[in-house]
Amino acid sequence: MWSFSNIANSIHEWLSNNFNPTWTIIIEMVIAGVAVISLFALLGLVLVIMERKVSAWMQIRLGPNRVGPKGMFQSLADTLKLLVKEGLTPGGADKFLFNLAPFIAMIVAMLLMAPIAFAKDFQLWDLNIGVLFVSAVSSIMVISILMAGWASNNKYSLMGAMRSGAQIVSYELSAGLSILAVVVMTGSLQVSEIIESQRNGWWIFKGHLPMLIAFVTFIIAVTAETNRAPFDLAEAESELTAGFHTEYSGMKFALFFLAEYVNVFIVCAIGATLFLGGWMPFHIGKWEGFNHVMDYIPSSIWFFGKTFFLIFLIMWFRWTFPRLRIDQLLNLEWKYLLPISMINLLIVTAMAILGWHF
Amino acid sequence: MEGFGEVLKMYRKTEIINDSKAPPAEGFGEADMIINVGPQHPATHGVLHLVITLNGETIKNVEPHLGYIHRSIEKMCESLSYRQFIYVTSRMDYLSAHINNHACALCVEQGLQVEIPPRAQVIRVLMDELTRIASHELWLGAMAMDLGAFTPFFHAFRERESINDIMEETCGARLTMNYMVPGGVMHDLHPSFQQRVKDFMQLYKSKVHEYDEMLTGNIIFQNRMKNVGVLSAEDAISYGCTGPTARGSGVSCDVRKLYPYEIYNTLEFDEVLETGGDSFSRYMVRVREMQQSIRIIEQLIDNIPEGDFQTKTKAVLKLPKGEFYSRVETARGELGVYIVSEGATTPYRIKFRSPGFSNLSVLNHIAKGSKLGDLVAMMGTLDLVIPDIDR
Amino acid sequence: MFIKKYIQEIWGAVKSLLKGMRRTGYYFTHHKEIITQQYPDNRETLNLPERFKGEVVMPHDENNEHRCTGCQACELACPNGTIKVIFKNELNAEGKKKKAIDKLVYHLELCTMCNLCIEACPSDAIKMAQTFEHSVFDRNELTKILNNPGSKIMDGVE
Amino acid sequence: MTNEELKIKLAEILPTATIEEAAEIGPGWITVNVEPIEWLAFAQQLRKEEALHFNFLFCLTCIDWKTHLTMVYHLRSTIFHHNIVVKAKLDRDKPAIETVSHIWRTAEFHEREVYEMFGVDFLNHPDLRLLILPDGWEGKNPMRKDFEDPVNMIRL
Repeated sequence: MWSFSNIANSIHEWLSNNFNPTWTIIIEMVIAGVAVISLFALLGLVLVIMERKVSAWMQIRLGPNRVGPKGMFQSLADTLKLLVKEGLTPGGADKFLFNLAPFIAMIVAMLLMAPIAFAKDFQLWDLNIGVLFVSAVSSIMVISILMAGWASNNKYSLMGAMRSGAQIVSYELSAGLSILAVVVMTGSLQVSEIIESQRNGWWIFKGHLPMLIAFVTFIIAVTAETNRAPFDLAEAESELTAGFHTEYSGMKFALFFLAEYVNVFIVCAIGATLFLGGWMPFHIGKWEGFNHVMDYIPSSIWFFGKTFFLIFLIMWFRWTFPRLRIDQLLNLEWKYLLPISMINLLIVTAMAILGWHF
Repeated sequence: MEGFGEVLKMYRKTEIINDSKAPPAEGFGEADMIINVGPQHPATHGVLHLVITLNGETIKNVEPHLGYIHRSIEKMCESLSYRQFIYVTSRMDYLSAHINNHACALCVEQGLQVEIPPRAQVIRVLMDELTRIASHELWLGAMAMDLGAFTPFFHAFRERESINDIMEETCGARLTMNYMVPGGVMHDLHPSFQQRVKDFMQLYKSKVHEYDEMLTGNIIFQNRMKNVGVLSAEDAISYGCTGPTARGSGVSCDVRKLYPYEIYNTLEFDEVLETGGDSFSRYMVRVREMQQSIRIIEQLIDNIPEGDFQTKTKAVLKLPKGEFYSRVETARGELGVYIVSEGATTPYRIKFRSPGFSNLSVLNHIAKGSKLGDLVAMMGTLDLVIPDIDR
Repeated sequence: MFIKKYIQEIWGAVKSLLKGMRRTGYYFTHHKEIITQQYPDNRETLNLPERFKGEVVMPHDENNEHRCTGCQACELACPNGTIKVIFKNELNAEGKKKKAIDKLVYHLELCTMCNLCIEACPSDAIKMAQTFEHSVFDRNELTKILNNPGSKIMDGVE
Repeated sequence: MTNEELKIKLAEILPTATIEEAAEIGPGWITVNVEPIEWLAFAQQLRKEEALHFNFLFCLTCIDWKTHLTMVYHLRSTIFHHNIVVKAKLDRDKPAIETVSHIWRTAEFHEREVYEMFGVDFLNHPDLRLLILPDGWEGKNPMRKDFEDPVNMIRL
């Protein structure tokens, strides 16, 4: 079976044979870095065109269809446009913070790539606290938004940043609690072990209703955490023009834009890993033939398929629902999601102890 | 939100941008700030400029600054003849341009004492109601977009476009039709008019439940609209609100019912009244009003009398000395046209009592104490069309 | 009791949201419902109704003759001063001097397509064309002369 | 209430006013001419009197007659649905009249508009500032007859 691990191993062997260990590690890091950056760019391009097409079809429009076949290269053209645009820094802005903010957003998004298993045995860094790492690092995202809002010297930006702060801090809780539900079931924080525990079935199926509730809570919470509609109060176009990135233009704006999409990808990848079995193929109990066919589909396709399904779900939300108000947003978290996910976690814990799952 | 206030206080010390010469609103506190919504802002749908005093997210005062699209149509009309000035009024409330023209034509006819042929009356009413539906469709989409739901905007445009196609075929233009002339209408109906209106009604009926699914029944939408911007009936009257804004508060003010013009007294339709007075009531009034308009069209579309579509009037119109006032129900409320004539070929003074101007004045009253996000819902349900306000 | 209400509330909310998602999902999968058009591509098939008010034109017949008598009714009817009639003196068949139009200047940039000039014209000399792509690089190009060079008034039009 | 009764009632309230019936304005609308000084008291009575109950000021404007200005108030009752027109003659050089914005709140905006367009001073108006004209507008009031716009598109 064709697998990424073979490629990675052969590269590693070739490097070890030709260079001393220090150089090997440096070169491998450079390769990984380049791979992540190119994945980044690719994801940006793919997700932007996907969002535009999804929104267009839901809005009974044709969507972009001029650049390339069926408009597939539209986002390349957009990128070109943004690249040649002037990156304006407003006069009263705090220049250092203003210019730093989009890069922090990018760095956070890149860091989050580390523990994600893209395919079988294809992972940058399988650290033993992978899930914890993800939820910890993703909180840094709010810093960049706050920074951008503050440094812009614009009241709209500031309000957007403040909203985003309140929002991310509160939704982090229920996202964390629903992640914990999986961790409790698995007994490990390591991403590879979580995936391995789903060899005989994905958690969303194995865990009965509580896991389904955890999954739904997770999706809602991460939608809020990535500032996507209906929780896009940080940008809230009709209220705050563009919220925290009102003053950004050109490539700096593009970085925020890209970071948003990459964040969406990452949270969906986490969701797919935790609840939908990561790269694990879909198996049904004792149907050996069916399971065998499923195994033939490469693991990377399984992973990306699940992730993109979740991304589509989040886009579906965005293009269907109106935006919440700030107090309703916090009500939803503190009155509904948090109590539900807490009780849910208790039930999951009881289930895990009593072994009430497949 | 204690910390929020603190941060804002710090921020406020750095710079206050306030282009208003207004004295700070009463009780302008340390932690308050002033933001300018507009003249370029996605939610104002035009060049409305609101100076908002905010405490955190809570609105303390809203002060509209008008005039960004003031063309002084009233002054312009003083130099235009009675045939010419009608087209200018299309540019006031451009979403119900047809009804604006209707008001002017009525006023001139009142002065000339001409009888309108029955066919022309029916055509006018049909066009009015189509315009009303088109206007409400656009409002529905734009308001949903203000609240963050982008998709209904395009769905609402689908229906609106089919009305625009009908208009284009019969009147020759999609938005500013200038179809009314003193004495009737400019052209006869297009031969395929009836069929296309029937097609449109079929389309409308097959799609109308979608808005209930996507907006009316949606829990987020309801939460955003209910108990937001509550306007009591007394305030609605005192502030001079008309149209769906006032009817949402239970004030009966439909000109078509109270002071019927053309053939409205022979038609069967209900004046839509809601008693809530909040944004959701105003929303429901407009949604239900569209159905009443469909009902009116259904009654008329198969019963268009034969005959002239225009009474022959003189080439140069002269109104007798005196004052004339006519009012119609536009999609936004009561539009009054007040002509003072000196017996010349041009009006001596024209006053347009535009519904938007009075409806806007209530904004500060209902917005006080609500959140910034609510302001958008309120502006949406007041259905402000800025050229109508500025004139 | 409280718990029951709480759950009912959540269930109702989720149901209403799912209804909306079903609607957008329907449109996502039904591409036949798409209403937008590919405008510059469908120029050939684009059908504008004959009453569409695009710009004022003066039809000429095959002998380069128009129907305009130069009565200035359109000029008077226009609310914006869009139309300007410029006269010249012309000798007719009997050698008498006769007033005729030299140029009918039409300012497209001022025109609001209100159709009042067409209504006012007693000899049906001008009409509305269905063109609508009026954008030009130079504003002066919008000032048009409606009668063809060397055109004459048709016989029998007074 | 019929027009006759209305006329009698109005004459009771304000004997000094001249009341005329102008058929062409609307179906039997009554025009009441009042002195500017009497206007405020008259307005209060129009609003308060049970039988009249003019609670809806639907149009407020001004006409420049070159020799004088006329304030025109269109009132109606949302209960009885009767309409009247109240007119008050103002001096052209120093026009001033009492505000009615505390009786009908809609007058606040309409009076601001008349203030900037005609230069009518509304006494005791809570917030008499420019509404439509840009801040710092100097020069004549645009809607007066002797105002010449320096830029006139049509006569270009």
